[in-house]
Amino acid sequence: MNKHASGDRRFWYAQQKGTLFAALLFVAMFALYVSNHPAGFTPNVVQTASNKATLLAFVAMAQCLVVITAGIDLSAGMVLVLCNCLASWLVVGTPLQTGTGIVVVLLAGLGCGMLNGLIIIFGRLQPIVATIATSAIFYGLALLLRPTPGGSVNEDLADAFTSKLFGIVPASLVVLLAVIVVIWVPFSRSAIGRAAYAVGSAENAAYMSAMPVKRAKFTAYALAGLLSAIGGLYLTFFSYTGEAAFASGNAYTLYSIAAVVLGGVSLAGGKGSAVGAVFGALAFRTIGDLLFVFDFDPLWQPLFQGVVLMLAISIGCIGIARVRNRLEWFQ
Amino acid sequence: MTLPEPLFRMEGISKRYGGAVALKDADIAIRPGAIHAVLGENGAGKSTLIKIMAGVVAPDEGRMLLDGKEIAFASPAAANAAGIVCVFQELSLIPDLSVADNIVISNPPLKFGMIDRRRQRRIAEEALARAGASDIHPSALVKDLPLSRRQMVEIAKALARKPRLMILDEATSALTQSDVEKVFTMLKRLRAEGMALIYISHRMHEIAQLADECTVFRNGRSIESYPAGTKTDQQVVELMIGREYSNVFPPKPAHRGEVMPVLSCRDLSWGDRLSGITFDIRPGEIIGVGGLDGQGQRELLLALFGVLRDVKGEVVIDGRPVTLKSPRDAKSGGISMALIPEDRKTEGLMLPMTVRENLSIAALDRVSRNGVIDRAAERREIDDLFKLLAIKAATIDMPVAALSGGNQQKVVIAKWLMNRPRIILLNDPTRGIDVGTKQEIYLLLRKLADAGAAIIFYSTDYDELIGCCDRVLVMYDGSIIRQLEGAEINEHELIGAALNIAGDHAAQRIAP
Amino acid sequence: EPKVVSGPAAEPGCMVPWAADTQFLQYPKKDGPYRIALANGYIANTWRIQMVQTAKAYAAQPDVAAKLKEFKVVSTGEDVPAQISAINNFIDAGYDAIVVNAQNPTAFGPVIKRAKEAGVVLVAFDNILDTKDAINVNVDQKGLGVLWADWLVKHLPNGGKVLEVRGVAGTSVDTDRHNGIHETLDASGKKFTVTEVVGKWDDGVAQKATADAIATNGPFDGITAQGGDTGVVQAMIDAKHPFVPFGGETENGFRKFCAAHAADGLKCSSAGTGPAQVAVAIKTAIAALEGQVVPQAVKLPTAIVSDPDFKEGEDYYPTQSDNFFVGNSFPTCGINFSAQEIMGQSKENQ
Amino acid sequence: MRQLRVPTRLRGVDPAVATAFGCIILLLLAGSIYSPNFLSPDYLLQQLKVASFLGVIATGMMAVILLGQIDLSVPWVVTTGAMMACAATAYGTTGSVLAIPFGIFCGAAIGLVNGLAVAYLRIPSMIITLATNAVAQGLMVVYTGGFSPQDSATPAMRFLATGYTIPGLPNGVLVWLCVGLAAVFMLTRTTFGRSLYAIGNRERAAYMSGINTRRITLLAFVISGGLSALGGVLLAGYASKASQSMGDAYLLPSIAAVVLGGTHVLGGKGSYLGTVAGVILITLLQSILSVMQIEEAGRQLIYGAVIIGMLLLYGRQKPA
Ligand SMILES: Nc1ncnc2c1ncn2[C@@H]1O[C@H](COP(=O)(O)OP(=O)(O)OP(=O)(O)O)[C@@H](O)[C@H]1O
Ligand SMILES: Nc1ncnc2c1ncn2[C@@H]1O[C@H](COP(=O)(O)OP(=O)(O)OP(=O)(O)O)[C@@H](O)[C@H]1O
Ligand SMILES: [Mg+2]
Ligand SMILES: [Mg+2]
Repeated sequence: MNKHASGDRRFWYAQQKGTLFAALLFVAMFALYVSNHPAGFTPNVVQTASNKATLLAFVAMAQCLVVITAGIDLSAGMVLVLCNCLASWLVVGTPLQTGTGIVVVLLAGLGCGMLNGLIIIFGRLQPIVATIATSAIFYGLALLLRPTPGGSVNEDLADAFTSKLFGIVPASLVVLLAVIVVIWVPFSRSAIGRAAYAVGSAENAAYMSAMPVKRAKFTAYALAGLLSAIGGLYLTFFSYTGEAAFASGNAYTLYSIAAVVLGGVSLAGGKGSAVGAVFGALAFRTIGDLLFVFDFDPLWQPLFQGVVLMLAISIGCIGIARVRNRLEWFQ
Repeated sequence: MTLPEPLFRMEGISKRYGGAVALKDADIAIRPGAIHAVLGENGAGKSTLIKIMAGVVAPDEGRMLLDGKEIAFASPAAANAAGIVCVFQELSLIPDLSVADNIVISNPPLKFGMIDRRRQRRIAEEALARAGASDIHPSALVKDLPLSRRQMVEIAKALARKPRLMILDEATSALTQSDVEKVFTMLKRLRAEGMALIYISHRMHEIAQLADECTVFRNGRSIESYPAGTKTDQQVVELMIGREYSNVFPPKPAHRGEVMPVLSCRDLSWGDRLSGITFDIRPGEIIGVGGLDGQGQRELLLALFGVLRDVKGEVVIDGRPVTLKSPRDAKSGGISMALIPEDRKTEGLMLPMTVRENLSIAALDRVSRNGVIDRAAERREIDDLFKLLAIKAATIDMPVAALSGGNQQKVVIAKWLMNRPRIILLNDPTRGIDVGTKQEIYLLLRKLADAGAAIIFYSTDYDELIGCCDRVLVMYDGSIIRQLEGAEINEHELIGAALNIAGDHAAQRIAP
Repeated sequence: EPKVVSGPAAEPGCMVPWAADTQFLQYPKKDGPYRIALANGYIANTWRIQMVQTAKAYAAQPDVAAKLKEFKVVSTGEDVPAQISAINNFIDAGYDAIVVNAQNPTAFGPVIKRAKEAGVVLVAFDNILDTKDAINVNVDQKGLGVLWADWLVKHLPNGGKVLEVRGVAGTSVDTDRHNGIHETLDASGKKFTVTEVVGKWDDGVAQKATADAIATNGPFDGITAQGGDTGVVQAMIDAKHPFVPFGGETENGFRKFCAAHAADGLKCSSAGTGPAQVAVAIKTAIAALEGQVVPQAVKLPTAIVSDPDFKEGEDYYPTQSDNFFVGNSFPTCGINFSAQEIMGQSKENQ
Repeated sequence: MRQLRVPTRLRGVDPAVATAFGCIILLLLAGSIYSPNFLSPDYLLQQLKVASFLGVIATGMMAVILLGQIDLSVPWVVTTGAMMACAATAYGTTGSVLAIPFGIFCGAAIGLVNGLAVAYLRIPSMIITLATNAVAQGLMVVYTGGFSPQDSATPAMRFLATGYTIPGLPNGVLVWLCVGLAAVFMLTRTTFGRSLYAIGNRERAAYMSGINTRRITLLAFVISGGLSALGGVLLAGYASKASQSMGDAYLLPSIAAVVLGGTHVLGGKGSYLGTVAGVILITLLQSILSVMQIEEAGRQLIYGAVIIGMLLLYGRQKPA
C-alpha cells in the first residue's frame, strides 16, 4: 500500500507537470515585473495586470477545452468580439435588463460554440478550416451589430467586475476562479469531460470503448463558445463599449493558442488542464507587461516580445535532452 | 447432458468492404457457461464477426438473436448495454488516461454528477486483481505501460463492465506464459460463474486448454462448429487452411564450423534496464531471446538498433566497433540491420498509406536514384516480396489498414526484407498470426539464415523459441542469465531460467 | 479637475479649437521636468513607425528635452485591453501626462475616469477619445472625406462612375471618411454611381480590390481612396485604365504617381493626417502641464496638396520610399520634420 | 490461390478534387449573374495572377501540413522576403541581381529556425512559428524604423510578378506553374515526398524505418519559409514595393486553401492538385465578394458560409 502511495504522488506530478511549469513560469515573470515596477507590488498594479490577463485567460480556457479533444477553435477570438458587440447593446439599463442581457450574451456565445460543434461533428469537417469559416461568419455578425465602435454597458456593474474586492483582491481574478470552479472543475470530473480527454487521446479507441464521442466533442465546443462569451462580456466591462475589431479578434485566437501551449496543454489532444491554460495566459500577458519595466527603444519592443515568447516556450523543451529512449520523442 | 440454450446467435451474417468479402453467410451460436473458440487463418473474418457482435460495424445481411429475440446494435454502447463486451485485437485503451480511468471508462461511478475518484480507484483495483494483474498501478498512464500490461488492463476493463458475453480477440497474443496462466484461471472461473465467452487465438494449445466449443472460419464462412476435443490438431488446422498441413518447424541445420561473428555485444548496459549484455552471433544463426516479459529484451533490441541513447559497452560488427545513433545508421550500408518492431500499428506501419508505400519506406534508397523513386524497380521488388511472403492484398495501392492483422504483420516483415538485411532483429513477430502463416515465417527465417543472415528473435511463445532457434538467451532483470543450446532448449529449462530458479545450471550464467 | 476657462489658447495658431463651442481648459500647473508617456497600440505599419520616430525626435529636441524628465513609449498591439492596461500602468507609475493613439475611441471610459482622479493629463490624437475629459488632438476625418469628394465633384461636372476604396471595416475613421465622401457626393446634386471595395488601408489589398473592380465594373470616371493609394494607382496602370481624377491620402508613392501622370489625367488631391500630429499632442500635453490654457479639442490643419501644386523635394520625394506619409510638418506649431529626416535618422547617425 | 492480384487501377482523379474544380465553375457562374465580366479572359487571367501569390505560399504550407505541422509564421516571412529583397537593391548592381535570391534566403532562414525548433527541440510547430512570426515582425519594425529602408521592387521582381514571357500568360502564373510542377514531382516521385507522407501518418514508424525524420522536417520548414518569401517577392513585384503589412492577408487563406483542397490537417494525406483547386477557390471567392456591392458584414457572412458549404459538399472526413 505504501508503494502505491508514493506512486500516487509520482503519477500526480507526471500529470500536473505542464500546469506546474506554467504556474512557475508565470510566478517568475510576474515577480520580475512587479519588482521592477515603479509602483511596486500594489493592489492597483495587480488589478491592472489581472484585468488584462483574465480576458485572455477566458479565451485560453475555451481554446483548452477544444484542444483537449484534439481539435482547435480558430474562431474563439471572433466569438469574443461578437459577444463584445452584442453586450454593448444588451448589457445596459435596469438591473433586470442588464441581467437578461448577460444571459443572452452568454447564450449567444454558447450558440456560436454549438454551431462550431455541430458543423465539425455532424459535417465531419476538419476543425481548423471549419472554424476559420465560422470566424468569418461571427465577424460578419459582429460588424452587423457594430458597424462602428460604440454602445455602452451598465457602468456600475462593469466597475464592480473590474474593481478590487475589499480594496485588495482584483474582482476579475475572483470571477476567473469562479468560472474555473463552476465550469472547468465539473467538466473535467464528469464522464463527458473524461470522454473529451479520451477523444483527444485516441478517438477510435474511445468509440470502441462505447464512450459518448460526439457528445463530448460537442460539449467541448459549446463550452468553449460560452467561455469566449465570458471573455467578450469582460471585454465590454473593461472598455464600456463594443467594437467589431477584426485584428484583435484574430490576435486573441492566436494568443490563446500560445497560452494553451505555455500552459502545458498538448495540441495533439488528450493532455493538459484549463488551469494550466490560465497560467499560460497569465504568463503570456506578463511578457507584454515586461515592456514597462525595461527601458527599450519603442521600435525594439516587438522584437523583445517575440524573443521572450520564444525563450519561454523553449524552456519547456529542455527535457528533450534528457530523453534516453529516442522513441519517446514521438509521443 | 443437455446443452443450455444459446445466449446469443448469429445467422447468415455477411459483410463486404467495398469489393472484399469479409464475411459470407456466417452462423454461430454462443452458450452461457462455456468458452467458445473461434479459429481461422488471418483474414478469415474473425475480427469482423466480433466487431459485428460488439456493435462496431453493422452487418450487410443476416440477423442476430440475444436470448432468442432479434436484436441490432447501433453502436458499441448499445452492445455494451446488452451485456456484450469485447477485448479487441486492436487495443481500445486511451493512452493518455490512467489505468483506473480506462477501466471504468464506459460507466464511471458518479457522485453529484462528477466522477467519484475514490470509488473508481476501488473498482479498478478490484478489476485488476480479478484479472490477476494487481502489479499494475491504477494511476499509471496507459501509454507508459508495455504492451503486455496494456492487454491485462484491457481485460480488467472488460471485466469491470460485468458482461454476460465476453469476447477476447487475440487478447493473449502479447502475454507471457505466466500472464496467460492467470488469464486462463480467470476465464475458467468466469465460465463456472455462467458467463458466455468467445476466445480467439492462433495458439492451438491455448485453445485445447480452454475451449468447450469451436467454430472454424475460412474465407469469411463459418466452416464447422464442433465440441472441443473431438478433432485432432491436425484436422483442425486442415479445416482452417483448407489444405494439408505438416510439421510446423523447419529442421535446424547441423552446427556449422567457426565463422567470424557478424555482431558481438560486449558488456552492453543502458541505465538500470540493461546490464552487462555480452554475446556473439554468426551469419546463419538464429538466436532466440527468452525470459519473462519486460526483462529488458525489447530494450536490448532497441539498443542494438540505435534507438537508445547513452548505451554503454561495445557493439562490434564484422570485427569493427560501431556507434549507432539512429535506425538510419543501423540500416545503412555496411551494417544493414533490420528491426521488426513490437507494435505494428505505431512503429511498423503507416496505416492509412498504401501497401506499396509501406513496403518501400525502409528501402527507399534501394529503389531510388538521387532521391527520385524508380517506380518500376519498386514494383519489381514488391512483386518479389509478395511472392516470398504470400501477402494477401487486392492491390498494392490499397491502404495497409484494410489488410487483416496477419497480413499487416507480413507487410512489416516484408518491408525490411526489401533491404536485404544481414542482421535481423525480431520483436515478437508472430503475434496475432495464424498457424499457416507462422509456419511460413519460420521457414522464411530459416531460409534467410541459410542465406547468411544473422537473426535475433525475441518471442513470448516458448514453442517458437524451442522450434526455431539455434541458441536461446534467457534474460532476467536486464541481464542474460542463461544461454541454452541444442537439447537444452526445452520448455522445462526455458521456464526454469526465466523464473531465475537456481538449479544445476547456475554455474553456466553468462552475465556477471 | 482642470478649470474650464475662456479662450483663447496659449498658442492660438497651433492649438485651434475644434469648434466654436469647444471648451478651453486650464490644468493646475505642475513643476517640470515632466514624465510623459506615449501609449501606442499597433506598431507594425509605416504610419505608426513614422509616428513613433517623430515622437522620439520631437522629445529629443533641446527645448522639449529640457522640459522632460522621461519620455516613454509602449506599443501594445491590436488589442484594446492591453492599451487600457498600459495607460493604467502609466497612471500607477506616476506619469504626469499620457499621450495616446487609441485603438478604439469609445473604449477608454474607465481609464479616463481613473486618469482624472489621479490628476494625469490625457491627450489623444489620430484616433481620438469620445469624451470631454481628455484633450483630443485630431484631424477632421470626416472633413477629409469631404475634401476628396469635393475634388471629384469639381473635376466631374457631370457626375459619373466613382470607385471608392475603403479602409478597415468597423473602425470609426473608415466610417467617418466614408460618410464625408457620400454626404458630399449626394449633396452635389449630380449623378454619381459609387462602387465600393475594401482596401484595408493597405497597398496590396487595395491594389487587388481595385484590379478586380476595374475588370468587372470599370472603367471609372473618378477614384477616391482612404489609404493604400499607391496600390490603387498601380492597379490602374496595370489594367491600362485611363488616368482619372483621384482624391487620396498622403503617401509618398501616391504623390510620386500624381506628379508623374498629372499630364495624362491623374489629377490628384492628396490630403491626410500626418504622423507628426503626435508632436502636436506632446506639445499640448506639456502646455497643459505648464498650466497654459488649451482647447479640449484641438483641430489640426489638414496637410493637403492638390494638382498642379506637387513640388518635388517638398511635397514628395522621388527617390525615397513609397511608404512614407509626406504630410509630416505643422508649421504653425513650430513642428517642421520632413518624413525623410524622420525615417532616415538612425542611418544618418551611423 | 493465396494471392489476389488485380492490376493497378488507373488512378482516377480524386472525387474531392473534381468536386472542388466543379465548385470553381459554379462560383464563376454565380458571379457571372452579377456581372458577365467575371467570365472574361482578362478577369480570369488576372485572378490566376493574383492566385499565384497565394499558390506559391500555399505550396510551402502544404509541405508542412503534410507533416502534420503548421506554419503560422507566414505573414511576416512573406513580408521579410519582400522587404529584404527590396533592401538588397540598396547595394548596387550586385544587390539588385541578388535581390530575389536574397529575399528567398531570408525566408528560408526563418524556416530553418522553425525547422530546427520543431525537429530537434520538438517544440509544437503551432507555437514556435507563432514566436518566429513575432520575432520576424520585430526585426522588420526595427529595420523599417532605423535604416531608411529601400523598399521599391527591382525591375526583375516586377517582371517576375507581372511581366510576360509567354504572351497572355503572366509570369507570376508561370512561376506558380514551375513551383507546382516541382511540388507534384517532389510529392509523388521522390523519397523526400514519400518520407513527408510517412512522417505525417506516423512519425514513430517512419523513424523506426530508418528515415531521417528530423532532416525531412527541417527541410519542409525551410521550403515553407523559402516559398513564403518567394510569395512575398512576387507580391512586392506586383505592388512594385514592399510594405509592412503585406503578409497579413495570407495566413488563414493559405491554410484554408490547402485544407479546402482535401489535405488532411493532421498530415499524411493530400494531393497538390487539390491545393491548386483550393487556392483558386479562395482567390475567386475573395475577388467576387470584393466587387459585389454589399456591406463588409455581408461579405464576411457569405465568405464563411460558402466555405462551409463547399466543405460539406466534398471535404467531409470518413465516418469513424
Ligand atoms: N476496414 C476494412 N476495409 C476493407 N477490408 C477490410 C476491412 N476490415 C477487414 N477487411 C477485410 O476483411 C477480411 C477479414 O478480416 P478480419 O480482420 O475479420 O480477419 P481476421 O480473421 O480477424 O484475421 P486476423 O487473424 O489476421 O486478425 C480481410 O480480408 C480484410 O482484408
Ligand atoms: N528524431 C528526433 N526528433 C527530435 N529530436 C531529436 C531527434 N533525434 C535527435 N534529437 C535531438 O537532437 C539532439 C542530438 O541528437 P543525437 O541523436 O545526435 O544525440 P545523441 O545520440 O545523444 O548524441 P550523443 O550520444 O553524442 O549525446 C538530442 O538532444 C535530441 O534531443
Ligand atoms: Mg483479427
Ligand atoms: Mg490477427
